[in-house]
Amino acid sequence: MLHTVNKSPYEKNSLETCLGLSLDGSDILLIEDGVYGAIAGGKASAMLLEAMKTRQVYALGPDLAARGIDPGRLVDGITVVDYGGFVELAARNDRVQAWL
Amino acid sequence: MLHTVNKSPYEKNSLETCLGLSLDGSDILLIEDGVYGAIAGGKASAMLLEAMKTRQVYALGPDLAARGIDPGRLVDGITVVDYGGFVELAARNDRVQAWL
Amino acid sequence: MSEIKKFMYINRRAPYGSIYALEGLEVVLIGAAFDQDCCMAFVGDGVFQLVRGQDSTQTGMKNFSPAYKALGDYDVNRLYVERESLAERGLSEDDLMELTWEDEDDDWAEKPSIRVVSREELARLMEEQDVLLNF
Amino acid sequence: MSEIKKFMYINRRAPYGSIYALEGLEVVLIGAAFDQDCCMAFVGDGVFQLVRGQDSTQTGMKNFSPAYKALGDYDVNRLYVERESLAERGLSEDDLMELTWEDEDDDWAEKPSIRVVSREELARLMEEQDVLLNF
Amino acid sequence: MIFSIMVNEGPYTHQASDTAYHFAAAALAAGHEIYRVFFYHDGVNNGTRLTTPPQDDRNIVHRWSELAEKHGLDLVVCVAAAQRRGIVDDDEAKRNSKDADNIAPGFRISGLGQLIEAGIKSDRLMEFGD
Amino acid sequence: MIFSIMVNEGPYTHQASDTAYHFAAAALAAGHEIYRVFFYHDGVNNGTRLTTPPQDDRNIVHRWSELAEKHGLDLVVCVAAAQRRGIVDDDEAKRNSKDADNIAPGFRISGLGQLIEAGIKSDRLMEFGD
Repeated sequence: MLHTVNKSPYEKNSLETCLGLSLDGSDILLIEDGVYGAIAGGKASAMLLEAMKTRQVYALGPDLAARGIDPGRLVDGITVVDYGGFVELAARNDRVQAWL
Repeated sequence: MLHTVNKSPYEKNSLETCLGLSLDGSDILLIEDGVYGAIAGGKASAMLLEAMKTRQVYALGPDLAARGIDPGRLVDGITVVDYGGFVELAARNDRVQAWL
Repeated sequence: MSEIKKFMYINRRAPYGSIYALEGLEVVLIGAAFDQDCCMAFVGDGVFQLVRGQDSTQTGMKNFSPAYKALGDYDVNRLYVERESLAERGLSEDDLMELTWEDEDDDWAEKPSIRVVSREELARLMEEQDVLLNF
Repeated sequence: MSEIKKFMYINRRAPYGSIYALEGLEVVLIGAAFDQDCCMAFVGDGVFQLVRGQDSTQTGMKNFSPAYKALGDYDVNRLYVERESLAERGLSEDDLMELTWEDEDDDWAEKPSIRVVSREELARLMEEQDVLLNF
Repeated sequence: MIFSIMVNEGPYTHQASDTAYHFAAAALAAGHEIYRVFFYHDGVNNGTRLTTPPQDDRNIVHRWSELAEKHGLDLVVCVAAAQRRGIVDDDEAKRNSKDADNIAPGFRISGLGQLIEAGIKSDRLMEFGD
Repeated sequence: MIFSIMVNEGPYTHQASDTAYHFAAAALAAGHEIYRVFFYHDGVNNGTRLTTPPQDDRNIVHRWSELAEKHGLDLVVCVAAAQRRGIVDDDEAKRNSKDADNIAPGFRISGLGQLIEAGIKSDRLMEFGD
């Protein structure tokens, strides 16, 4: 299952709720303001690191670039994808869930 | 200074930010979904109880009623006001700040 | 349309502060006419939608909470409410409206529609769906 | 209009995800023409507005971050950034754009506009204002 | 006391416009003055006459128009925000070569300076948004 | 694979419509089919032809109209959500006694059933909102 998260974890509870309701093996894609959660050293990164033991986390490259976040600043193990990669993730997973 | 908070503390960080940036002696008015923070026994009530040692907290009655929250369910010490009371609070304080 | 799909309508917003709860409910009621397999989930602030005793008169807004009582008649009779979300918000199941449906396979016995489930149970239920719609 | 009021524009939203940051900046630039005493505060996700190296080309959205560099020319030269908000988000002052203004009382010396302040300092600054506008 | 009010969200979607309306009505009832109501961001969507809300619900746009008529309120829709969102009066339609307009009675389109002026001229500027 | 797309927020205010557009374009470029784009909540505001965004910014409404024309996309605006927010086509204007309409080329107004149908007929229903 693909979960998308489009909110900053510092403003809203969407990422936290997503992690609580996603099973092992899930794919999680951070888009829009959701990409702020991917910055290494941020308070939210601990939550993400824990989740990444059993889930794959992706971040949308165009949204990282818009916000001035260099991919080198991300939590280790996060994969950066473009819009085509987003489509691929949606096609590859059996279902999709948008955490707004 | 009057601070208004219109977001549920369970969804967004507005109340927490308000409490961090309001000085002793401030008036805090919970409106719209902000009134959910006033329910006694909720996780947010501890934060509110701590703040109430030095600040006065109000909740908008019409918004409580719409949401089915009986005033008897609120954290002790919160004063319920109507729209006229909201106007009075805004007039009585020297300035207003809306935490959205 | 012969396919039958499993739809889950996930409600994460409080009522009145924004229109998502009301317009979400409108989708569920229309969707019920399509003979799909549908259920609802209430997570986070979504649990506030089901609180009993809502009276929006003084706000001038429409009180749409009675519409949840119609769900049973539309065969939407599985309303999953996350237990952890209730507890965090200082609520218990007694604070929620009594919502029921009549089971035609059991001599039209009246049964409760609300099922309080754990976060883990809800996560598993989500994996059984075909379409997940969020409001 | 002879009155001079103290305006503080408080920015709490990240850029691009929503338009509040951009439309907030438009208010500040227009407001600068009114000869009031104005400053800006960046709190919470608002600190992300000032991150250097923004490039929105691939999203098709307008990169409005260069407009912050114009603020100094409009005499908006006090941009308070909450230290705690930066730290929580894994950022430091080095991650922010260099924004400056020229001090005509000091032989047009170029001075930094960004002032990193503590939460407590910011709370006190808010109490000194007449009008607080939030974006 | 002189109040001004800023409405940042459109009708129905968020409660902001409702709360702002009730605040305005209560302030007027208490004898206060309202210098201006300024609609910004999606708030400009309060100023369209093309809405048809369900018959059992409040009509947010009419309510503002009526309050404005009764109390001579100045309802200002920000021109820049309105252009992005398609709120247009006769002048704006001509200027931007549009074949229709949709502004509601009692609203006028003007610049952001009207917001700053409201902040200067009023004792309190109340902000309602999301 | 067959996708449908749901857009829940208006143009410019939130990024939802932008992300949905880029997703749609990328899906089409990869050879997928898009069964329908359904505009709900404030998403209906993507369907007005009266917007005039700043010249140095993207035109979100035009972009949807153009993508629809190029690929024969079905852009559906929810009628109930549109009535609350003042998005009107010729039929709706007549039915509700409005003196103008504002629907943009390539968009049509229809019922919520179109969303459910999109969920049934598509392999994936992608939701973009706030």
